Amino acid sequence: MFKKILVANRGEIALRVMRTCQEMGIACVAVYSDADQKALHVLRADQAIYLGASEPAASYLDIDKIIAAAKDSGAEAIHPGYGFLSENAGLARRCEEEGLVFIGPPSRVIQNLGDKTVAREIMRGSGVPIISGMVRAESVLQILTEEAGRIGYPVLIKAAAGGGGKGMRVVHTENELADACRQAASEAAAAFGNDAIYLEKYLKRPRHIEFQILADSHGNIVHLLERECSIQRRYQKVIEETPSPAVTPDLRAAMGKSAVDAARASGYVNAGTVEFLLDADGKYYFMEVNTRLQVEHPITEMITGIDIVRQQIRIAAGEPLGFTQSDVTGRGHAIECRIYGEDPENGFMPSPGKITYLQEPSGPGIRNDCGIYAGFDVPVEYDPILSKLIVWAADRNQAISRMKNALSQYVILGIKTPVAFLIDVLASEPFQEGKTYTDFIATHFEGWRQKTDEADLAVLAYIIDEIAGSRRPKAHNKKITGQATPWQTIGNWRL
Amino acid sequence: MFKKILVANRGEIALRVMRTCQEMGIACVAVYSDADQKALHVLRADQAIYLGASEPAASYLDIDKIIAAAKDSGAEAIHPGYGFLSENAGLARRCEEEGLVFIGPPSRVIQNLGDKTVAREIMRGSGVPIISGMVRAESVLQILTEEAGRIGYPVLIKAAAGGGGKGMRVVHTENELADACRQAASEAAAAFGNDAIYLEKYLKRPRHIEFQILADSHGNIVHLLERECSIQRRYQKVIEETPSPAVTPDLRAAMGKSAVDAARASGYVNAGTVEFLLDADGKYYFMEVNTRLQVEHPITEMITGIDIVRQQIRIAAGEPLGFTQSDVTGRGHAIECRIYGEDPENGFMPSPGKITYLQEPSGPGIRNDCGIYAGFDVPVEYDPILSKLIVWAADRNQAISRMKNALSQYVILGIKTPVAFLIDVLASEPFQEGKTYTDFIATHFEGWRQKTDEADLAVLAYIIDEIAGSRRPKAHNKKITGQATPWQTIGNWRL
Amino acid sequence: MEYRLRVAQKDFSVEVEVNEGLHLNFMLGDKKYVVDYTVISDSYIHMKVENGIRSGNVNAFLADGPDGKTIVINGRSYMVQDHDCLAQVVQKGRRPNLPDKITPPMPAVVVSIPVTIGDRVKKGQAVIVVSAMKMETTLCAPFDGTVVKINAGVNDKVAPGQILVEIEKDE
Amino acid sequence: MEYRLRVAQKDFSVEVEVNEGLHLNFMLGDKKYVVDYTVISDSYIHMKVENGIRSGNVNAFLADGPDGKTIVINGRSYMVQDHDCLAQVVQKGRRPNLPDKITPPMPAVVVSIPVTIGDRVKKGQAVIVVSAMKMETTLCAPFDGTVVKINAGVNDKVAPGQILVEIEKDE
Repeated sequence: MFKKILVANRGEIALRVMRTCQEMGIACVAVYSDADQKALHVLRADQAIYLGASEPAASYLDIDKIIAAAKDSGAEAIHPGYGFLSENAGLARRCEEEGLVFIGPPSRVIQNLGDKTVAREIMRGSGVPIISGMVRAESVLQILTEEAGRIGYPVLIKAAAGGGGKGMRVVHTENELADACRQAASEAAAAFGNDAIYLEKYLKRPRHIEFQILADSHGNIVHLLERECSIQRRYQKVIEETPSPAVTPDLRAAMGKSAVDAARASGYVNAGTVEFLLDADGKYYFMEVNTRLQVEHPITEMITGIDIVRQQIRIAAGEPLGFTQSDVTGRGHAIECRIYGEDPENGFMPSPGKITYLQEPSGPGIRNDCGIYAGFDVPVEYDPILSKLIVWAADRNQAISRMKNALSQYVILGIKTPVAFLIDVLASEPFQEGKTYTDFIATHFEGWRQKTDEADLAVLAYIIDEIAGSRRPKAHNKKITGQATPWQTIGNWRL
Repeated sequence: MFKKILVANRGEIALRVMRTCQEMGIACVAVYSDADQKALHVLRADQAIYLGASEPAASYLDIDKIIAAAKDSGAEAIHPGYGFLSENAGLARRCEEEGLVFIGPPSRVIQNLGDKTVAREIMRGSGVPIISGMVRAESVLQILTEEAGRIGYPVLIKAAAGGGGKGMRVVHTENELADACRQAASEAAAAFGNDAIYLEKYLKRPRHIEFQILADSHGNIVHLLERECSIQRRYQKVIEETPSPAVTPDLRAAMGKSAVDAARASGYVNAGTVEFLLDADGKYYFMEVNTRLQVEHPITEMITGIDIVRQQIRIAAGEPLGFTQSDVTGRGHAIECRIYGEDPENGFMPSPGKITYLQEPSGPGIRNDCGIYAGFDVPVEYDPILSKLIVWAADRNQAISRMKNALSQYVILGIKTPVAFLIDVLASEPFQEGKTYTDFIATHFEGWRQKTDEADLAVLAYIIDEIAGSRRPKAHNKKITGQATPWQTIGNWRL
Repeated sequence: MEYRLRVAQKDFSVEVEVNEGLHLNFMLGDKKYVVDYTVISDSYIHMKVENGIRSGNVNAFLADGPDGKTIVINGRSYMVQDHDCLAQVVQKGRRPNLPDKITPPMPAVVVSIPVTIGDRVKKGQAVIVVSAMKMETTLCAPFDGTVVKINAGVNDKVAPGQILVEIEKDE
Repeated sequence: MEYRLRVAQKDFSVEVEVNEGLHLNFMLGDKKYVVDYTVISDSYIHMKVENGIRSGNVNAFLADGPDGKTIVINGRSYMVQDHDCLAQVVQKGRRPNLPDKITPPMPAVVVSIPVTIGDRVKKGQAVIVVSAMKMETTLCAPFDGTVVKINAGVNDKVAPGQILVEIEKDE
């Protein structure tokens, strides 16, 4: 087993990975940028190495610096987390070349599955259901038009190199196609440096269902059941749960088998996620494989009892899985809410800034994977995830109640968060009934505003705070903390 | 189902009970004494009722006041937690008389099982193995001497009304018997107002193994597997775990059946715990039934996925269990460490006082049932439990690692705690090998002192704190916080 | 004494009467509240609120901001502002609403500036792109005009209120 | 500059050299440490410690007490005292060790007082029982003598250092 691992990431996921490493007796090396000098992942690591300026390109995305940090610190393996370089075949390849272990699939697999048209071809060849659509990227409008006709409107334009909704467009009629393709290609070029687009059938009100898979280097592959991630805003997941209220045992078995087939067909090793769309008729279609640890992996851990990060590390060290599909069982129900630094009353606009107060929820069945603390300045440069609140309970209703209570105990002052929004989503009838489709937020929560029926209480608290006399430090004193140097306080010295 | 429940307790257990109530949509009424005006259970309740002075007799032990609080607030049921009135048949009886539901067994059952000699009689009649000993309490020395001869030395003197080690004495030879009986009787009289004592066989190096049971009012009884609680100091449990490293599947089945038999024989309803001693030969003996929620119930919740407080409330409301013994399965391993306010370097002396800083551990598989917060003044009047740190992991070794990491993240400043002691116990060879007997601490950790190999680091931190300039509020300013009245700050007003 | 406050576009006029200890009477319009409070920490006030119909515990968490206090109760966050201060703010022009100015809606980093000084721009034309937490926002010209000043460079950190590009309006 | 500190009955003599920024060199006896530090909060200092052999992150949490600072590192709690202050404490007689005086070992509540003024007591005889967190402790006469003063009543809260019962020693 490894003695030291470098975690090439930041925030809650770096902490999550480090926790398992430390439990395994593996030392952890953190890396950080200027903006993260006081970040929690730096404080909690056994060792921390400075990478460079705050821009991701100068720090967390700089492969050379990360390889050098691993070598300098004597780390034997690199865990990439999610985001940043986690699905970058280049980092995996460099590790292979430099004699470091990349905790993830081989570079070739990342590359193949990273190109959606190649991925579709692999799946088509191994009997995994794929949505009707084009086999390869295309730029000639006439061919795109013919393909759209063959597939049947509405069609979805997607970027071949894409992700996160960039370069995606829904086209309902042939008239709109030309403009939409042009816009999508230019957006894809800007986002991924690659303007390749393709078309596929657009499903109305699908659910996003994904299967966690684990594959070791000895040919053993299992899936760890499904996650439903249909509640999304701006193509980003907000609430995930497992089991899905829409997946029956038979469907689970079929989709699980497809996920394992997909992993086998692509030569997969390590943890990954096979994403499907599930339509109203119970038909499912392969979307893509995420070749990394997912943000929402904790809900799977909660119901299966399997530590996915531990399995990733064991697999990367060449160990066999040690269990089979029949050993994997789900117990109860788990839900995750992503706590972003954002303003749900204002189009989910980012809200970076200093956390002035933090009260984390706690109690039975509650896990808060958190990357912030009171006093931390949430940087403007990175992903807005502050933490992930995960609950487990015996069934879905209990899990919803537990999550609502946990959210109402969650206090983050200094920046905006979607806590009140999430409470309303969980309390809503369509959510409680499991009517969770990918258009859920657009359909039910467009233009959401927080209820104000308890505004009276805020008024009372304001006045009491005036009367009792706030002793909170004033903002303009902030700079002193943590910036004090010996020279400022030399009067205390005894020479 | 109830709409409102009064929780007749304080600290972490009151919070624990309230969490489940709130998840069930049941309003919670807290009660409090002078010392607990700012206690967390008061802050988190939906409503809080003042009972009286800090002495338990004037507040948490005053049955009249608690009944009145329940009636005034419109609560339909009372949850007694553990300690205080939880095993007081008088409170249960008053509830029965006043039309309130006592969330626990019927008063008659509490009374029978509370008298250890009556309890032994019940068990003997239903085939539950009991340790050889006397059937009833006795005060005539000659009879005691004869009984001791029959049982065989060493014998253990126990108080009939006892608990918590009070009135207990081990006697190795007949010479010591007379004095020991006198002392034990007088200690029992002082502690319980009842000097009745009896003798039983003293087991060398036993393990403390207990079974959680649930019995509904329809005659359904199940057990929720065992807990091992052998790590004790001053007859109080310090570390508990499940499953026990000493219990085989066959033994588990046998002991579990005895626990259910014990419950059935005593007419048990609600949650309870049947305690056994397990000797080196794998023989087990009934000790007593605790007719309440145990401190260590969370470890059972962690491995079975069953919320014991929810079941208590459902049973008290007359609902049937809804599951059978075969539905109860354990997954993984759970450990609890009790975090007392005490000084392990000084005979585990109590350490009340103000918490000046608190960092709670968090992460996957970690649950901290905590009754304190930074700024809270831990009262001198009550039980020293500050919190219970519980971890779950896939197996015992992983659970130990997780617990050690969690403990080393736990920072409580202002009072003394056994965190460093617990880390050393978990790291010790006998603990890791599962050689956990009730004399564990006396054998391996007598006169324990914290290692000082990292004292250098404390010296560095001290000097940096001097140089960087501590900006911590001085102790003599403390009184101002929370004591400000409008008159002190009248200058802020606009009239 | 009296307070005039604003929360969520609604104005509150509050009469407060101080009793002995930590016990207050409030009149919010025609609603009467009796409140006992405990200051738990600088950021946390616990209140026992009775309004004649029901009574209950309320935990309020507070932070100061330039425009008022942010108060979190039961998971919801309220911006509470004092009317008098609000008036001052408007007078002093601090943080006014600036629909006509090119300023980022949140703290951000400048990604690109597709115009240079002297460029003629049309209303709605992109003049600067900023990014916050991986979300890009394009700021556009509010009217036809000429770029006269650019106050930021690529990779600069910028904040709301800061004018990034100045445009002289066509007459 | 130099510090003389005491931790766990051990004395440390420390030479400190301040470099630019938050970078310090320490000599503890013959051991050399190079430390970069960050003040995370009033109670929390993060240190990057190198001692030539190994380097690593250390999180230290600090609280002030009357006799020194309590410092928690890796789950262990250290009481660190300054030598000069220690000397003062002994001189001023603050919190001296009082084996001959009847004073509680921890903050406690008085449970019972089985003696009255004028009682003659034997060495080891119980004179007052206190309770803290459900644990009772009996304080006994340190020598044969006569009870001359009782400074506490049942249910009183008492603290270490407070003399609860005064006994005049037999000549």
